[in-house]
Amino acid sequence: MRIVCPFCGERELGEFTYLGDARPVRPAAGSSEDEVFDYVYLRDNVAGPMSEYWYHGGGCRAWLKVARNTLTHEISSVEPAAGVGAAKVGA
Amino acid sequence: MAEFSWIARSPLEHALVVGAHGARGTEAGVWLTEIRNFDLIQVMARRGKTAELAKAAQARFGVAAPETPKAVRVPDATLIWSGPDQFLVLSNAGKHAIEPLSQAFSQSASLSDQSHARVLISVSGEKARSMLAKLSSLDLHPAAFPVGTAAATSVDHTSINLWRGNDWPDGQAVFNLLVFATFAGSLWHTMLDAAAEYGVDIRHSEELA
Amino acid sequence: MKYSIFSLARAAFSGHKNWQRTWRDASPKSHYDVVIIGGGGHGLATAWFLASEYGIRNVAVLEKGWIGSGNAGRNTTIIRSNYGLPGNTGFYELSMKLWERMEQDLNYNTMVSQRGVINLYHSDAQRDAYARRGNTMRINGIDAELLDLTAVRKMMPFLNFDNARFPVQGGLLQRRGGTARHDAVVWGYAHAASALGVDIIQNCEVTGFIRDGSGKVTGVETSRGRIGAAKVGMAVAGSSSRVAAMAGMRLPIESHVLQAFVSEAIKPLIPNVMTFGAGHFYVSQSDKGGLVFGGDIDGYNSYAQRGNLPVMEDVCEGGMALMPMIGRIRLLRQWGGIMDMSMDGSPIIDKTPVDGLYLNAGWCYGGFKATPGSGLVFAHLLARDEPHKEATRFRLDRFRRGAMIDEKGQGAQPNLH
Amino acid sequence: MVGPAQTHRLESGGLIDRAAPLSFRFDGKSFAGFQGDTLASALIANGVKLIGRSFKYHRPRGILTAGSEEPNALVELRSGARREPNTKATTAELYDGLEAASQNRWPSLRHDLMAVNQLFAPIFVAGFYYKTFMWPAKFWEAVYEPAIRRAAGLGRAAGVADPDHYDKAWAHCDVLIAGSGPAGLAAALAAGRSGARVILCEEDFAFGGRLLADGGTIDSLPAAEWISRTLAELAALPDIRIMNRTTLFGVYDGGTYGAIERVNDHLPSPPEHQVRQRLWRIVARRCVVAAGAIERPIVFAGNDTPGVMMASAMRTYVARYAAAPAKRIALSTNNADGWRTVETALAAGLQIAAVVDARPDVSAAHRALAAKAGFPVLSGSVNGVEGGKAGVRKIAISLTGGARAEVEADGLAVSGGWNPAVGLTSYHRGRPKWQDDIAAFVPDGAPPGMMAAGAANGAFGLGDCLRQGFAAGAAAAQSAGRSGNAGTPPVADDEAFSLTSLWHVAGKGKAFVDYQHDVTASDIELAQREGFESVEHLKRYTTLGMATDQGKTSNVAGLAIMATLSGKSIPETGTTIYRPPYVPVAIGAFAGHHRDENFHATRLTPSHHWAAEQGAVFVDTGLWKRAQWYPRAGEKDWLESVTREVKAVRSGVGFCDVSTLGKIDVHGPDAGAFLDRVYINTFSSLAVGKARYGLMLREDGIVYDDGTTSRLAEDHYFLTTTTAKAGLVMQHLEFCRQVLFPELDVQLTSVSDQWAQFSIAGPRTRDLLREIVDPAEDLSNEGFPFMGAREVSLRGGTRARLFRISFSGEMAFEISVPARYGDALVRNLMLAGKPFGVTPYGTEALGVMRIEKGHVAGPELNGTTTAADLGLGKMMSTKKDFIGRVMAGREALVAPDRQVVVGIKPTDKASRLRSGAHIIPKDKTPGPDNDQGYVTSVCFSPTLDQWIGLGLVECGRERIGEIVHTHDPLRGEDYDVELCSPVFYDPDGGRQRG
Repeated sequence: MRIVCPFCGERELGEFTYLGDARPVRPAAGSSEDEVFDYVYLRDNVAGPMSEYWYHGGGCRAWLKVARNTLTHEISSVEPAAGVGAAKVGA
Repeated sequence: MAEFSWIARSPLEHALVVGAHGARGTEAGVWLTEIRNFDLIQVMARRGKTAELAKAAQARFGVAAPETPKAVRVPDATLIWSGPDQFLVLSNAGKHAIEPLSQAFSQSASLSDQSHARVLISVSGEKARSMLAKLSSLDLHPAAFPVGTAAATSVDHTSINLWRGNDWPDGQAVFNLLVFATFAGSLWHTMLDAAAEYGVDIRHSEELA
Repeated sequence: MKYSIFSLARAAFSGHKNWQRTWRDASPKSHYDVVIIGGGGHGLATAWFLASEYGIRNVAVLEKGWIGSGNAGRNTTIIRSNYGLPGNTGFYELSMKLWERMEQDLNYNTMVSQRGVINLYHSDAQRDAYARRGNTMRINGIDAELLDLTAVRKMMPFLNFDNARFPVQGGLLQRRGGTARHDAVVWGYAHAASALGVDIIQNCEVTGFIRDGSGKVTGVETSRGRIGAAKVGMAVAGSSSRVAAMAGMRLPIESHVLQAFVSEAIKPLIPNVMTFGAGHFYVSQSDKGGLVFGGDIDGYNSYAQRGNLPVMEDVCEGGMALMPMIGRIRLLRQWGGIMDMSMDGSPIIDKTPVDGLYLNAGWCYGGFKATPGSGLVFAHLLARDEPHKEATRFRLDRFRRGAMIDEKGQGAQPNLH
Repeated sequence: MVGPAQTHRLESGGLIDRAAPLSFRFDGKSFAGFQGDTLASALIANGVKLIGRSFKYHRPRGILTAGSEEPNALVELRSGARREPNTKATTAELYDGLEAASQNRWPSLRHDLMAVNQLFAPIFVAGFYYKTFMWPAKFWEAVYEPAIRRAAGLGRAAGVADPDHYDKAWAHCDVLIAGSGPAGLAAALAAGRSGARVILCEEDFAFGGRLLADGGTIDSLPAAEWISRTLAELAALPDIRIMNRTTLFGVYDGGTYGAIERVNDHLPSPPEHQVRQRLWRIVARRCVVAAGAIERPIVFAGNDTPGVMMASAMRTYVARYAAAPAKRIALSTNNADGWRTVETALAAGLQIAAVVDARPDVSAAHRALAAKAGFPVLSGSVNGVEGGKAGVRKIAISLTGGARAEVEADGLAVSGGWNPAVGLTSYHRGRPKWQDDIAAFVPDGAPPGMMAAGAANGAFGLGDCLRQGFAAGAAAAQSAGRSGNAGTPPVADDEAFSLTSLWHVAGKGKAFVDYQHDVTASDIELAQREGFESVEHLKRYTTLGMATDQGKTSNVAGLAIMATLSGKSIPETGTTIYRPPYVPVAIGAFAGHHRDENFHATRLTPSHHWAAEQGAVFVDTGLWKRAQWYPRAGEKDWLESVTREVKAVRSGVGFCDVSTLGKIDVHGPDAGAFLDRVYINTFSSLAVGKARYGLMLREDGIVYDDGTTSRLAEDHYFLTTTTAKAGLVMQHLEFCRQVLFPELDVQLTSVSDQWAQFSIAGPRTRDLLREIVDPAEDLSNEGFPFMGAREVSLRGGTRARLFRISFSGEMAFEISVPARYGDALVRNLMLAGKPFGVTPYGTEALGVMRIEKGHVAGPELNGTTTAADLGLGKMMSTKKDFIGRVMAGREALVAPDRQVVVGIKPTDKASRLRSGAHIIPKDKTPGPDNDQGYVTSVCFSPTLDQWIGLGLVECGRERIGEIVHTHDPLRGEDYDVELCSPVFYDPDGGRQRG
């Protein structure tokens, strides 16, 4: 598999580390145990297009949101996680 | 009271043996040079400070900091892109060491001294690309990786920064690698193994190319 | 037809024209007491135990392709009961004991070969972790030995002892562990279950659940029509989340690809099953002569049933680091299976919140070795509506309660288990 | 010894170099051949027909093919540590001094006693072993299995370390081409002329594919001339890499391909500094598969007799190698292409015994040829072969209409049609589709970016191959963005191809489908009878297609026979899944450089070389080498050295390299707020110049990592991690920064390699430091109190960071200097510390002191313990959100009966403790119900003069003082121990604060 890092360009799989489903959002402080449980433990485990977190640890150290099909491994888009490129916020 | 000496020792001091290595008979296909004694500062923009950082870099170096994977040469330093919102400043003689740079970027960036964290190796020679193809998954073809291209990448599961410096006068490409100091000895042996079939010329230098 | 050397010799005289189907090719009936989704080892074993142990013979096993086409037919055939945590230890030993009598139980030679499983260690910390695990085994009445370097060297003189990056220091040995012929396990259960009246229905894909007004599951929709059932059991590891989704459930499971490899056949070289403690590699040699080996999962969610190069290289690097003698042996085939990776690395066998629907899932790396045990405890659950005593910790709500069974200590990140 | 003459070498012709004679040995006998031969062609030239024995029945086998699809002619090549079992003689290039031996026979190839298996053949049918060997149960491992294992397997592996080297490399291109036959070369021309970066891989050592044997005319040139002209044109293009001896074996995600280059397999051993083989990972925008087709056998009785050969192989040996597999040849064919063998043989002066053609219509031209050469053309099919070890003698024919005929011949060429090589195009589970006119599967559903051309795509005419190859090359270049002028395609005529399906001819005797695994047509019948009708069941039950030839010659015939038996069409029956690699690939090549000491990288600490000079014993900790202890002359074991080191620290001063800890600079205005969210305790309130111990949880509430963090400036913290988790914590913190809390203005940098860090500990620490640190720095308890942290100057001007933290329980500092000064620092510490008896200590002494002090480490932070389990529950802030806070509150994680950290000491001071022993209540018989925990860490405590340990014990904290039992059946050691406070040493902490 090769992932097009939005910063570095197309790179080989070995430079990246996988985390998992990027859809669940960490519940805000004060959320219930059930909400946090759902976030930490339950997965849609999609067979098909999935949004997931990958870390370009062997490259620019950006966390990426990768849209990838779990049936074909085809990648349709890659974008930085929210906090990457924060230097440009408000600029 | 004892007299102390504070000699800086390169992490490659033991691994690097100046001279010829590997296949003999013809001219060495690969030249490996460790460049010792440099300042290397990581500059990371703070949140929302891109414009200020650009201004500060312009003021300090006369050029904009690289925002894409490039290495930009100025007379007394090289600015090497190392990731989104960050770059490395490579220089020597202390002018762009951590303290002066901290002042220059105090409003716009966080700085971290990496001068001792890395080893700088320059690879050139006719077989430099063939040898690097055994280590790096990057496409180093001149069309894909022209002079001034930089990459944050990995070799042997270890992060490195790689950029192509100016060619030698004879047209040979020069690839510069910044590798983590504690991995350097091990990686050096891997590089020698990769290069051995081409014949290697090994040296070290105090001069930044 | 009873299988034996005598029946085989008799058949030889008639040119083997009299053999019958190994299992009946059944067509679906309209209703069963129990429908099991998934014609892999676990599903078929469950059916056989339902019929043989619990007297429930009106059972159908529904397989969307050919039986054994999932992970039962793609694993590295290792059996062992060297688990260290309460819940796993007893369960896998139950399974081990069933392996030891499987051939006689089923009248089918599944080639259970107790040639020993050794986990090599390369550091004091690993040794201590294995000691803890081995002692757990012994306390539970399971065989385990802690070997030092001398003993390992004697048993496997071909390992790299001289210039290894991570020298072998010893190993945890379970002599009763070993291998079994994976396909034969599937066929053996099919053979025996079919003989007891179980319907094995291939090319029958479940497309939905039939629910009554109260939400109870009363059957399944399939590519071969509606099939009613008093109870429905899922044994579809690799596809658990997809099938569960048809009943509106989300599971603490991710699907990941695990690759396996086999070399060309060579004369006997490796006597036992070995795992390399300093890299991702485990190996045994099949009776046919191929080295069967594997490593870790590829590490990202996948249903693609194929692997990728980096892990393949990683596994071969581990193999060469451990045994530099295999350098010239050629890798013949690679393939990938889809694993149910659960959030703590241990399986789930439980009733679901949906009445009438029962779950057997989340096997991670342990699925093949669990086959007979899984069949027995799942049959027990289906028959008695309460967990078998060796499966009381495999509950679905254990994650909610915080009672994880996490052998690797990696937490809720399935790709690290 | 001078070997026999090359009795079957033709006097002229061939692509061998007669000026370069080579000698070689097969089964100990010397033979001669030429440069350009394969082992197979050289054996043929010497009249050798018997090459090996089959897997199950040990039937004599010869050479069937001339390529990597060979099922029969497998040998052990080379000797000693370089012995390569199962090597195909058909692909092994001849070199001078080559040694090969037949395999799977005893005592010799001609007289193989295992051939007795043929007598049991009626019992040894497919799957017989599933039905027997079950009684008595113990006999499987004791008797049956060992016998089966010895009998099974083919060649013998060397059994000792492979002496050769391998490496791996990456390559990148626009267009990757598999195969250098007419389609491949045409594709390369088109792509290259268009300006594309091209890589062409050819499995053979010579380029040209079937052209090498079949010749032909292209662009009005003889094939050989066209090949060299084309290669020259390609060589002149700027970005074309042409690789021979290189097989493209797999396609992986994202346009990554695997190829194996046999760099030096054509030599006795690789030259110095060179590798044997190289694994290529090729990244290609587009791939043209021009891998050709594989001719398939017809299944009939005796079709495995030596001398029965694929028709294309037979003419390859004659035309390319000038070696005659037989002198009087019969042909059995069902298609027009088989006739080429007749033409080639006649041209070489060989005799044709007969052609048996299954087609209703043989062309007039072929009939005329037969008439001219004077051999019969029989309509029908071969249904039996007479012969044996010495080869074919007679061929039995079933004529159309039912009559029988016999023909005498010493060789039988067989052509059952051609199967396009659909492997590469099917590895992503694309299912090839059936094409009726050629009765073969052709590619369908190829992976993205891949297309097939030429024979690999079912095009069997030369002109068609060139057109398809050229068009594919041009299209591939274009879609990779190269739009140069491809010029005109090479031109050749198309031969007519006609075929009548013929898979299996009934007859008396064994008719082989899978030669290597001895799978016969009747095995397939049996499998069908027993319900193994699915092709995957068929494969698994009979082992059809699972041998080293990967079913290249057998799979399609097998499923065609199954289709007939089950009354289905071939496409309905379907194929098994195609799986890489396309040819078997040496495991060593996949490992490359990463073996022995190079398996993984090695990390060295800044003081490594100094420690090595001191004779330190090193331990592997992850990738690190760390000094474990520093033995001194006269010390009898490690324990004595470690005990000395501990005592020296506790009574004087010692130092230890702790540079392996992960070190992270946390910068930015929100750095404190950030740390508050990732640690269970609070850091925003930490004063500048102070350090604090912190504990991190995973989101599931379990402890992740610990370490000290210091505040060096308002907006700058310096965080340390454990050695084991350094990289993972960095990744986790980046996740928190970039994904979870993007609103915080914080920057992270790993500075692990920037700083050499040493722990200096013991009552005389301050005395030593005063020698090193600039006298202006205040190191007094007031000026630099416990948990202080600040930058200082060292004598000589070097800047350093000093942290007053203690892992040993002693008065201690950690000192950091830029890493290149680490070596100088240890030497200076030794110099300055001489008057105080300064003692370097290793990780063992470090561990002893942390256990004496009750600090938790790796064995306790095992991924299943909570903060409370470790006795650190009070650190959990209740005033803020942090990672893991909510899940840590789940019922089972706060249950009162959890196993928690306690101290353990034997009641008898002479007893030794061991990690991994379990805790059983005193006077209870060990069992699962009273297994209450285990010993996590142990050491011999010089301070207490006995073994002590830490353990995780059920309700441990409430049971302090209780005597329990450590149970260690693995090592047969059981002791009474007392549960105690984990802090064995200086419980009120006076020493570290003093």
